Amino acid sequence: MSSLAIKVENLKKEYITKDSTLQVIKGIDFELEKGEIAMLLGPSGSGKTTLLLMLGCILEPTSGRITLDDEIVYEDRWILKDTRKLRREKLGFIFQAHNLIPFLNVQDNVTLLPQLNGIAEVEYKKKAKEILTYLGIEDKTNYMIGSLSGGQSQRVAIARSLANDPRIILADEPTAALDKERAISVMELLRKLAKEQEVAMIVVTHDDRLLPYFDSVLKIDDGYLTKTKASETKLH
Amino acid sequence: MSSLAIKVENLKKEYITKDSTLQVIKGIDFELEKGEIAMLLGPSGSGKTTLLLMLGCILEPTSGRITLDDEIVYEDRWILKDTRKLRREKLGFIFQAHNLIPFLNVQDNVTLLPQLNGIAEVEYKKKAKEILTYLGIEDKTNYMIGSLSGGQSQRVAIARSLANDPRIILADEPTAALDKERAISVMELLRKLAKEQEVAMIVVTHDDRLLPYFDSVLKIDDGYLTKTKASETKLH
Amino acid sequence: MFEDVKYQIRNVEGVSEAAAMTFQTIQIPTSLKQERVTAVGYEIGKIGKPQNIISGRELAREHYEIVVDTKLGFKLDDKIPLGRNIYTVVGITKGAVSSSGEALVYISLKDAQQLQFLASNDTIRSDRARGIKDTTSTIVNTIVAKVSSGYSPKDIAENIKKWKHKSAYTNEKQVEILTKNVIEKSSKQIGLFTIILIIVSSVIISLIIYTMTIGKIKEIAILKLIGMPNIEIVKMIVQQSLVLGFLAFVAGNIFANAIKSKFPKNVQLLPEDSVGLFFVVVLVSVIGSLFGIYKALKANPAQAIGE
Amino acid sequence: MFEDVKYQIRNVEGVSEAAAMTFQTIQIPTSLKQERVTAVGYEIGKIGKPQNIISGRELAREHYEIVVDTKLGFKLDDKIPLGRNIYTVVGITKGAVSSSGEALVYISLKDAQQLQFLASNDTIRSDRARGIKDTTSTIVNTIVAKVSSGYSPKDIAENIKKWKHKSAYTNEKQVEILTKNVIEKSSKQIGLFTIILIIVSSVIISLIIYTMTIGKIKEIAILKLIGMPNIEIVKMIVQQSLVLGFLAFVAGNIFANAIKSKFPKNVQLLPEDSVGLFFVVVLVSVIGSLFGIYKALKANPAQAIGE
Ligand SMILES: Nc1ncnc2c1ncn2[C@@H]1O[C@H](COP(=O)(O)OP(=O)(O)OP(=O)(O)O)[C@@H](O)[C@H]1O
Ligand SMILES: Nc1ncnc2c1ncn2[C@@H]1O[C@H](COP(=O)(O)OP(=O)(O)OP(=O)(O)O)[C@@H](O)[C@H]1O
Ligand SMILES: [Mg+2]
Ligand SMILES: [Mg+2]
Repeated sequence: MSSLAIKVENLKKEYITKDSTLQVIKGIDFELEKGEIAMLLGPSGSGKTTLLLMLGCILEPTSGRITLDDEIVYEDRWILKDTRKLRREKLGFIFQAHNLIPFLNVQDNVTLLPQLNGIAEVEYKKKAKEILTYLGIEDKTNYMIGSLSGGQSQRVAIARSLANDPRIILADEPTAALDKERAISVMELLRKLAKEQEVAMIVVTHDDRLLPYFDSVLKIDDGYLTKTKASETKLH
Repeated sequence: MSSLAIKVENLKKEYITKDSTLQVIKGIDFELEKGEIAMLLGPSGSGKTTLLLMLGCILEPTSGRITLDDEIVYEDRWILKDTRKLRREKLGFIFQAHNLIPFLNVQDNVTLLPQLNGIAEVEYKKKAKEILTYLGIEDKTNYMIGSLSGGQSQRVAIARSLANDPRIILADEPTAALDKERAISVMELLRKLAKEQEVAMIVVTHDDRLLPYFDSVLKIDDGYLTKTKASETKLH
Repeated sequence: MFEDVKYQIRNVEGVSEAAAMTFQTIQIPTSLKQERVTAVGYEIGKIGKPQNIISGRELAREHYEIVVDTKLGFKLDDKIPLGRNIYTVVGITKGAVSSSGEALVYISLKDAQQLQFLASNDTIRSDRARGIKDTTSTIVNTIVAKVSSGYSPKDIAENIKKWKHKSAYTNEKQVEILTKNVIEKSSKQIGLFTIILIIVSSVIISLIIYTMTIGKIKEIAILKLIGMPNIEIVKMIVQQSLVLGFLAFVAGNIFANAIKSKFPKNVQLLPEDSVGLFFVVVLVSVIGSLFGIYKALKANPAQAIGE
Repeated sequence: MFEDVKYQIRNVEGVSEAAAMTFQTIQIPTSLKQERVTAVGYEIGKIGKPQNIISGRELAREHYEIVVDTKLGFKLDDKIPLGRNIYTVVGITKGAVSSSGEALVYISLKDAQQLQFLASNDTIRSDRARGIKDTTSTIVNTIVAKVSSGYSPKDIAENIKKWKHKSAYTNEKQVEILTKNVIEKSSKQIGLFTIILIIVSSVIISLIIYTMTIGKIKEIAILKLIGMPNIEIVKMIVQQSLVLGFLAFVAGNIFANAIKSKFPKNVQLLPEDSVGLFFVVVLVSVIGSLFGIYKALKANPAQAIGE
């Protein structure tokens, strides 16, 4: 077993619409170690969300190879048959639109996956409480999603993505709706998790004040990606 | 006709849920001049969105008075009967969730309101093109909403809110999904509009780098609001 | 004997002519199978002769001549065995069907009475012995009367009614009644059916429109949020419903016309039915959209904001 | 005369007893209105006497005695005018209804034949003269036979059939046939109705489930996104459908029992019907959820991301 969590080779993606073909990802290669936490940067429309969707096995690439946790999941076609099992057991998602289930309360949203993965009830409840407390929304545990503020539901989404002990976390602007202090505390939590439990993370963010919390920077522009060490990166 | 665009007096709002009553806004007063552009700050869950919803006549306050454009719209109950007409003709909204109509393309989303308001087609099409060009998404004019990136659809939402020449713009983190350069150019556009066409604006944002583009700062905390001049405000 | 009544009515003042007629359902052997038809027995030369003869002639002789409808597929001079005799086709009508959709055949009153008699003595008897209900012969006998000019048919009808304790129908009502009675029962069923089907289609259209509205509830909330007036939203929904109803109407008509020849009975699809159906469809569509409209009007613009 | 057949059948080897019975639909004046009932005429002391007598006795005299069902509301010794005579209630049965739901009354075969005769001579005649179809009297006559022990009813039936050109039914089939024939036609209609209503309710349940699924399509996309397996999603939908179907089933049963007394005809709701309905409901619910399931399985997890 290697120490690599994500390996991407010559990955390409084009969107074909009725009157044009849009080459969003033109061929990118990079690797991410276990426990490495990377910032994904790039102008609006450069393909950041597209890349995360492909890594999450939600969107099919045009060609290339994706290896997750030493398993080839895509090589010019899906190699892995049950991508949903992979997502359920190994991946955590935090997306721009937080995608919570509105007819479940906060707690049930967070514990849905551990429940499905057969974790014992005491255990996942305890864990959910811990995470919600850390994120400062333990008082909303029994609230319905509809009565949360923007920042609160973003934090619930973060809690959910952590609840199933994922090996890889893919986050699309997880702190966009949060004020600076909250954003920083979320990043501290994510970094702690990455280091303690060897979770690999790719986090899209436009907030360069968060740079210190990352190990590396993935910069995507015009379809190509460059990886640099965070400590050596100057933004702007 | 006074120079005031928004006047709020002793406004209160409580959310009543089955087991508790949450006093979110405990009594706030402030005024906003025509052409004034204010930053609305406050921790997550402090009631920023709640305030904007009340000003937009979407959410009913518990008590107090709201005057928009010299017209009392709320005084312990709705005074104005047709709040929807007000919204259609005078207000522009940009919300965290961008609320575009997915089965219309970009152009139709932007021109929906001017069309409804009986503006001539050439006129509103020209205007839509201008705004979309300024925001850098003129090449997506005929795209469906589903095929836009997060930042692109946020910009479409901005374009829509400007298309009906509103007197007041209420914006909830309009730049959250945008990178710094885009965020600044959006703020420049908003500021220009505010000054040239005397549009009053309240913009919720967590990004203190945008402070220079505002006239004033509305800070909401623990249910109360304080207003300061932007030039005299030190954040953190 | 009931035919007496005819003579009694003939004596009513103002009645210039009275004739007996019979209607019975019989089976007639066509080239393919036994076809159920309504046999009309009339007094030759009196009221009640076949209309719309497209070839041949009406009955001339008291016995064993028959006028059939073109639908049955007979040609002139074809021989048809009915009861114990062979009838010769002497005339062919077009469009002669009872309201219940059975083709009409015309025979003389005498033949008709004989058939009736045979049925009740022969066919029915052995049917009954087998414990089977006699369903092949339903008989309607009636007296039709012509009114002399100068007399009001209504008055005479009143007169006959009082005097004879019989119901009398005026000339205009007559044909209607005759056919209506034959199908009274089945038309009640058809009516019930129609009502149930209309209710059911209303429910289905309602559900579809409701589905569509629910599916677009977020968008409706957005439209309300940015200030679209209710009337525009209602218009959209009703339009959608009408388009749906109209498509269903067209599809239904095409379908009905396509399968009508495959039906066990001849079904008459009159243009009026289509027109009526059209209005029903419009009504049902509008009613069907009410639920959706209700949901749409209740949608909260704040919904557009939340997750 | 058709009763001869009875004697002929009695002579068939193995037949120990043969009796004639009649079934006719008549109107009987209850305290409220004219009630349609099926009058059973049987030979006193022979096969065919009333079952389930709860008070009084079966017929003893050849004339003017009647056994009625308790549903009709008569008491013992009540007088009922039928035809030209007054009948005395001597017995009351419970649950004696024909399959078409009409209460049964029992009179002697002789009385029954007289009633039949009166109907065809009196009532019908004046009805016919009015151009009104005779709907009050439908007559079914039959011969019932008892088979001596040691003989196979089936063989004898075959025998009678060949020999007399009559259909014969074995003992078990007999009752079934007798009632079935009475309602043959109406049961065909009921069958058609049932089929249409089942189809329609399937469509409605499908639409409802489809609506519900469509309304939750975003959430289903989210569930797929975070990795919920299809089987769990399908389970959810089928469960929902079954719950819905079950509620409808309960509601339908309560409703049916509530209104059944208000029905023009006595409707028998047998427990078996409920059980059958239950399985139909389960089936329909499952089928109804197929559309929704199809939609759910097609939902794209990427949908959960977009606007
Ligand atoms: N419908 C509701 N029912 C009950 N409580 C609600 C409802 N909507 C909002 N709240 C509560 O009111 C408080 C203020 O919410 P609001 O959305 O105004 O916060 P906000 O300042 O916009 O926060 P954020 O920056 O996170 O968007 C929150 O604690 C929220 O949980
Ligand atoms: N389904 C689609 N069909 C066609 N084009 C698409 C589709 N989805 C995305 N695109 C296009 O692909 C490009 C990249 O989109 P993507 O969402 O990956 O950008 P992004 O880097 O996440 O941007 P942002 O920072 O604004 O969220 C955009 O130009 C977008 O318009
Ligand atoms: Mg994106
Ligand atoms: Mg908010």
